[in-house]
Amino acid sequence: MNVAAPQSPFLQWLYRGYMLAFLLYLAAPLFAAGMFAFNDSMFPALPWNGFTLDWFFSSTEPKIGMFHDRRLLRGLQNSLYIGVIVSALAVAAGTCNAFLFERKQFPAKNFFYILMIVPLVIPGVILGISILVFASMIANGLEEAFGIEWDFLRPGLFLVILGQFSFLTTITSLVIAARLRKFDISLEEAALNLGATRLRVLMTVTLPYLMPALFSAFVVAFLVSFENFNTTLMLVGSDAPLTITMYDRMVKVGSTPVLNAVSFFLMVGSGALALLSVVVQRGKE
Amino acid sequence: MHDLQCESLSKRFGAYTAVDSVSFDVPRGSFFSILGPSGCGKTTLMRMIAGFETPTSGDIRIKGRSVLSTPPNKRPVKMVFQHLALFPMMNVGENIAYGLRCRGENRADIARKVATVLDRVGLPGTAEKQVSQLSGGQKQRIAIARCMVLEPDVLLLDEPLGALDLKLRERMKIELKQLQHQFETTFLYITHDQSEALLMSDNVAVMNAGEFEQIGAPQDLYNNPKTGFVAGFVGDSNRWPGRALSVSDGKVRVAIDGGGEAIALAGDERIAAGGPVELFVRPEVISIGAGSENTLGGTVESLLFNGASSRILVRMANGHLVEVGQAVMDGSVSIAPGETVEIGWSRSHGRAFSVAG
Amino acid sequence: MHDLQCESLSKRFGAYTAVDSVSFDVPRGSFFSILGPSGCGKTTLMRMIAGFETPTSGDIRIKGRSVLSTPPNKRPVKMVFQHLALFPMMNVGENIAYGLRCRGENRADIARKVATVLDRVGLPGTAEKQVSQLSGGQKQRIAIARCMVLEPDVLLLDEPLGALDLKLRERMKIELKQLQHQFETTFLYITHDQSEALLMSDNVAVMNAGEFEQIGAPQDLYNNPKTGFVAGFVGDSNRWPGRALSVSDGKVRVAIDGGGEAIALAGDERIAAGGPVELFVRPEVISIGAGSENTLGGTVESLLFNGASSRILVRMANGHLVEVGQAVMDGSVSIAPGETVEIGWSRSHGRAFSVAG
Amino acid sequence: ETLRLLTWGGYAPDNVIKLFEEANPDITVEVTLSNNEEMVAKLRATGGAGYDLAQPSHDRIFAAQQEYNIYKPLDLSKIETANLAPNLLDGVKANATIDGNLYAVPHQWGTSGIVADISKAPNVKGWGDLCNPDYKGRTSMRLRRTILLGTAFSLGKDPFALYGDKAAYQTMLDEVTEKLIACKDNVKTYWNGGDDLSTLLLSGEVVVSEAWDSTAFKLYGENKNLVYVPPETGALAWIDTFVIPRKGEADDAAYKWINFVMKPEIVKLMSNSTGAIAAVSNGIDLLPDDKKAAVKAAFDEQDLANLKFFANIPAGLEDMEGKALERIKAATSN
Amino acid sequence: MARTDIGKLSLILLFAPFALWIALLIILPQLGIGYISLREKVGPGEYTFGFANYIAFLSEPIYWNTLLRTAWMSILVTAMALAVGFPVAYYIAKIAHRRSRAALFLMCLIPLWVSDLVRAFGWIVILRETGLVSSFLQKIGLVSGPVELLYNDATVVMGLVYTVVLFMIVPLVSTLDGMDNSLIEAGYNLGGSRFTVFRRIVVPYAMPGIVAGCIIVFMLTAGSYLTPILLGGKNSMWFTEQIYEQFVTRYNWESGATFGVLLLVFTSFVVWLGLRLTGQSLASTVAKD
Ligand SMILES: Nc1ncnc2c1ncn2[C@@H]1O[C@H](COP(=O)(O)OP(=O)(O)OP(=O)(O)O)[C@@H](O)[C@H]1O
Ligand SMILES: Nc1ncnc2c1ncn2[C@@H]1O[C@H](COP(=O)(O)OP(=O)(O)OP(=O)(O)O)[C@@H](O)[C@H]1O
Ligand SMILES: NCCCCNCCCN
Ligand SMILES: [Mg+2]
Ligand SMILES: [Mg+2]
Repeated sequence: MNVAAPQSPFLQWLYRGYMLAFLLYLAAPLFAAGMFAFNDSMFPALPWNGFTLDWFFSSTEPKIGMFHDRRLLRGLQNSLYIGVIVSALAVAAGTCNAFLFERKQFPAKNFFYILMIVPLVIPGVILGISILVFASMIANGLEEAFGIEWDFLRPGLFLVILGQFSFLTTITSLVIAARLRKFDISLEEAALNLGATRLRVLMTVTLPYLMPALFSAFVVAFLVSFENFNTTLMLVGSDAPLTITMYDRMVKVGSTPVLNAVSFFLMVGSGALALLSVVVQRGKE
Repeated sequence: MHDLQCESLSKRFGAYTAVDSVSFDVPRGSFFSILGPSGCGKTTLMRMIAGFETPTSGDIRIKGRSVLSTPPNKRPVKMVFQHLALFPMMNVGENIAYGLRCRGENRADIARKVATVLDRVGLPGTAEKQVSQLSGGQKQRIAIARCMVLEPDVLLLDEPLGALDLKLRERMKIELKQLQHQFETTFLYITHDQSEALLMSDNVAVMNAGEFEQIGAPQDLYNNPKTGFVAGFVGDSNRWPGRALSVSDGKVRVAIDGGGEAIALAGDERIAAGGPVELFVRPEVISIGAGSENTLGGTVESLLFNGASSRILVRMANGHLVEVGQAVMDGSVSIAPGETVEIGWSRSHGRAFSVAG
Repeated sequence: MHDLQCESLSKRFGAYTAVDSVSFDVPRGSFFSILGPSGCGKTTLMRMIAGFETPTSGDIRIKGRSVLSTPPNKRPVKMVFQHLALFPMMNVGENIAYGLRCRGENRADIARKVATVLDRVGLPGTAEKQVSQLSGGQKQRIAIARCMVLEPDVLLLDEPLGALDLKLRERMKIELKQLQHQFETTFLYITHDQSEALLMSDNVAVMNAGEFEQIGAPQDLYNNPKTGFVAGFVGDSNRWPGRALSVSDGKVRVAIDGGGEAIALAGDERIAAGGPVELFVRPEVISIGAGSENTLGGTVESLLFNGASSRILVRMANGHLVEVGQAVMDGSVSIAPGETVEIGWSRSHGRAFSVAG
Repeated sequence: ETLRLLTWGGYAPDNVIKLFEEANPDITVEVTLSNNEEMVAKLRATGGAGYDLAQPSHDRIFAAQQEYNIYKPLDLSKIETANLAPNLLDGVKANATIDGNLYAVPHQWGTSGIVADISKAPNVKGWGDLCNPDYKGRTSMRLRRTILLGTAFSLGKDPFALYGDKAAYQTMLDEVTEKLIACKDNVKTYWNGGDDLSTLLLSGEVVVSEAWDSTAFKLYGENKNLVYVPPETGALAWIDTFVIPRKGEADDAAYKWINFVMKPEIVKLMSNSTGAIAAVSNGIDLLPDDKKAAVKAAFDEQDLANLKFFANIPAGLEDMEGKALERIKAATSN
Repeated sequence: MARTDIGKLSLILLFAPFALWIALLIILPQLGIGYISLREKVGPGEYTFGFANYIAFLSEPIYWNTLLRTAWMSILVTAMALAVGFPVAYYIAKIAHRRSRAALFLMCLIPLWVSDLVRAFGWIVILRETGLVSSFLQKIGLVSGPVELLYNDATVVMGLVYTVVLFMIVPLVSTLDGMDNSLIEAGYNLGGSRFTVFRRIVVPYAMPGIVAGCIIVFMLTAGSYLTPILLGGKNSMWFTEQIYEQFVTRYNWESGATFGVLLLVFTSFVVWLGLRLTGQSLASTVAKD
């Protein structure tokens, strides 16, 4: 008997109903966004004009499918590029932070730990504007004082990567540190005791142990980077990632069902990726 | 010839002295235990030998050569950790092969040695198993195999049975001793469980607050403790505070606090008439009925039946509670709580130690 | 008068029967233990009494009244959980006051009762402490106080010492018994550790695979086990498989597998000449040297010194390993590994049970 | 070489890009969609870097350049000015010359006015009809400066005439603000871009709306009831221009693009995509037939004569307008 | 000796990336907007220092009204996310069977991996006047004409709850998961009613998770942009939108930076207050695992 559960059948039934309603609530907009990708119409709205895959594969006007839409593809490419770089950086920095806070003792550690968490609770827009402002201050300063032009400090891929990195690193640090905390330090000592060098211990014992966390931190960072809007919006230059491209398309051109097609594609893609990370995490535990 | 020698080894953490000038020698091939309560510095001592802590002073010699400047991964001592520290991301074979690989031995040799050592610990053919598929006792043996395959001069074991459950622990005690016989390697074993130390060791060092109180064979420690601490820590004992009335010929007459007198062996040299002492008497040497040499009166408080190690709790007239070991309580001896009884023991079974201050 | 009565209580989970038609009565004010190996259904039984599981069949009566239809928060039984389940977000006083508040008692009463019960468990003035500041033994006592303050008819304890370390467990055993005396409440105690059950209980039920094998006083179970399971589970015992040669007058002649013969008491009625049996002999009744009634030959394999409970391991000629209990190994008896010895015991100390199949 | 274009939705259709890239195989075109405010903001943030060609409207050049120095002077000799409609070129020149440097040339022009579904709202005349209670909950507008100006005209003011007098301009703005706040109840929602607007009108959710004529002409192709109505006070005319950002890195490609899209055959494709009229001499004739018809349906001669071209905003006024817009946005209604 | 040197060196090597990250991407940029916010524009390209931007904020009701509105709606969204999410988290952690638990949790997480934009877009498709719900209601005859469900505060709140509820559920599940059922059993055994057990045991136990969830949800909501803009329509002024407008539409970095500072200070204050009131700390809630 599960004492945590309601005992009367009526309440149990009611509770299940609530859960079902909740799951429907979660699924509804995704379903709607995905569904109209297959509507043979120029607008993502009813009436239903029949099933089509044109919004994915058609190459003729007016229905340019997403796989023939240069700008969407370019946005996708930018997103992938940004996502991979920023996730790799965030995982690397997160690993360092995890070791720093789990393994090292130093003055004011608690204070620094709070600092490490803080980016998570700064609104994304503010991170975006503050980095934009700061980078511009430096760029302007350099230009005025020395005539040096560091264009990478202007909105563009580099700043987008920095902006996303600034808060993703907190997430990766927490994920990796959580796993490192569970690491039994005597495993390292055992390896050392068995004759391994420090580097070898790191490569054969510690990192393999952290692998699932590194992997899921990477996936989480990648997905968050991929869908990030608020921070990116303030920092984006001419190489816009997919969410920004989609947004621009939505408010400046018109939402044909091609946007639904992209949404559907993203849902399937990120769903698969998230599932993969869970499976990997499970398998290793 | 000694495999391991420690000489005035000390370790201070800031102002706190965890290990205080400890010296001992472990002869080749023997089973040496360090027994002491939690926090007395056992692990710190072992970690210094393994090279994970740098001694504040003193020297560690293995096979006669000082290893102080040898880094931990070069020392010829291997260690079995309290929670074993088997590598979860490697299978059994890889765990065992790890040290050999670090040494750069070739594949064929490694495979052969792994197979041999698995055989010796009684787990042939398990090389492909995952660590998580092993039972607690099997893990234990793999942890030992992983060290033994490297043929260390000394094997260090830090409370390796601590994590096992009661029944398994009983079995592993016997098995560990047998493994040591088989490998003929020097074992340095740490524990806070006196029964483990007594059961398995050739020699036991009793450690207290960073210092060694006594080193000796198990029987020695049990029967001839040199300090009150050892008398109290090794085996069960009744312990009463009192005052020495007179000392002569290695015998002390003790006035027990609260009333009553007894004669006991003088445990140490510092006992002087009038000085405070503690009297130790083991339950199993006390019997119901007036003793030939020492007798005290009291009331039976309760009977603690526990088969062969049953006890009678007697509240003595002086207020102290005495455990009386009564081997079998099969109803043949009829004693009921509340009865007034006398208890007795022979003078050579009591031991008095001086109390500082 | 019985505080608690269970009648043919059963619990099935799907096809699996966790508790199988168990009946017992616990007299008022007594300490009743249920002893059994892990997974035998002890917790399930207790949860039925507390109301957290609904029995598949049978009845539970407290003070004569069936409580089957009483919800768990209305039953006059309180429970000390295995991991104590002290509320971590409340301090000690709030933990104890919880039940009183649920009853809606007034503040002054609650404060008084909390203070009183803290006194009685020997922790006066700790009401303001956080649970996490307490030691294991103190937590234990608070868990009991939290129940006792509600003056339950029956206190249920589910392996409450399981999480404590060895030394503390020893101490708490005695303390628990004393608390029960003090409160004069009926205790129903669950454990898989026979020494706990024997030491504290007035009556013990030995449980195996959902059924009760035997109910009796500790001495009873130890000295007169009714089944092989009880003989093996309660106290240490040597156990040899064999075959009954002849049965007469409550005595069995057993041919031990591998060689050797012995006479023992017939443990049950089903023993028949020619049938398979198991012979149980406790280590402490075996001595070195030919016995008057039963004698076997062997070689000393090793000496396990452990103070009062030292053992000699003898490998018998028939291949079995025998533990011989030799009370004191102070050097007075000189036996060395490798020696050939005879061991013996009296016929009334062995017990044979029939083996099914 | 890459040509990074910062422009309006529809101003760089795929087919035009394809043709351009075929004609100039060494150039790839990359497009970022934007609007006036964002274009200036982006270029300000980058100090004029990141893009090689941008397309703000003619009234957004002068002040932005003066204050932020984000554009590069154009070399008119590299532009085939012969193609351009002289009146528009002159107009832009007048607006976008600072210290003798010209910063912009015209690309397309059009107007802002009203679009109405004549089957449901047959009598729409001007800006004021957006607040007409007959269409309560069925009107829409874009909350930008255009609506301020339009509403000012509908209230009988001439905002461009007040440009010189800040105080008077503020008084006028206050009046307009009040009017638009009061009107908020009438408005279904504020649209943000051509898409919003199209969906709102095509779905019938909105029957009267402020609109760009270009979008309206596209809608006319879908639904002949959706007609562009130049307000009686005059449609507001804008000219979207070409400017080269100060740190543009592909000037040659930028000039190539400007000249390319002004070729008559390309103008046709472009106008088909944007709905706007190219700034070439025969711009209206180069519109696709359906849009030409839409223009004919919308404008008569008088309307064309009545066009009100946006004038350069003097520094400072923009802030005042911004505040007014914020006030309207933040006001609550039901 | 050499070992402590190695220790120091590795400490420095590990600390360097952390310090660079926090200093260059968090602290200095925040100081940067603080600095910009103190800059007063006196003419084209001319600035002095002062609090004019802050004074402008205070003296203009529409600005602080928007901030208050954002804060108050964020609190509402937080409370609703808690109300909606708690039963779900409780179900996942305490009621669902072992096996369905993981599946349920995963199902709950899937929307998390889809961008805000797609989710908002989905709601628009559903709720607009010509959307699914409106059509459905007309079809079954519940309403006679199309109904507009977009562009009102209720929809904004609903959409925001949707985007953030998962951040409430995740920490709740992880704390509730750590709660031993025997605490609940003990609660009943000692005489507690269902309500008492919930109020005095379950809720206090889940407090760190509740607070962590609330902080994250509040911050996300207050800092959100797309959902209020896309679903909110004409009345939905959101403070982030205000910031964006200042930066992008008004080219007014000075007041944009001021708003940024104010948003950060104000939301931090609300979080601090929440922590104070519940007796929790940032490190014990948000940073926990
Ligand atoms: N790195 C350290 N810094 C400071 N004090 C330490 C350190 N390591 C150990 N100590 C202290 O030294 C004392 C001895 O610790 P040690 O681990 O050696 O005890 P132990 O005998 O192994 O105990 P246990 O039986 O509980 O394992 C303890 O009081 C401990 O707190
Ligand atoms: N809710 C349940 N559903 C199915 N089987 C159960 C359930 N609860 C217990 N069991 C099974 O019933 C048997 C008895 O369990 P119980 O917990 O009573 O054992 P126990 O004697 O308390 O063991 P331990 O000493 O390990 O606590 C076990 O095999 C267990 O797997
Ligand atoms: N206020 C000037 C508006 C300029 C509009 N350009 C519109 C392009 C639409 N596709
Ligand atoms: Mg230790
Ligand atoms: Mg149990």
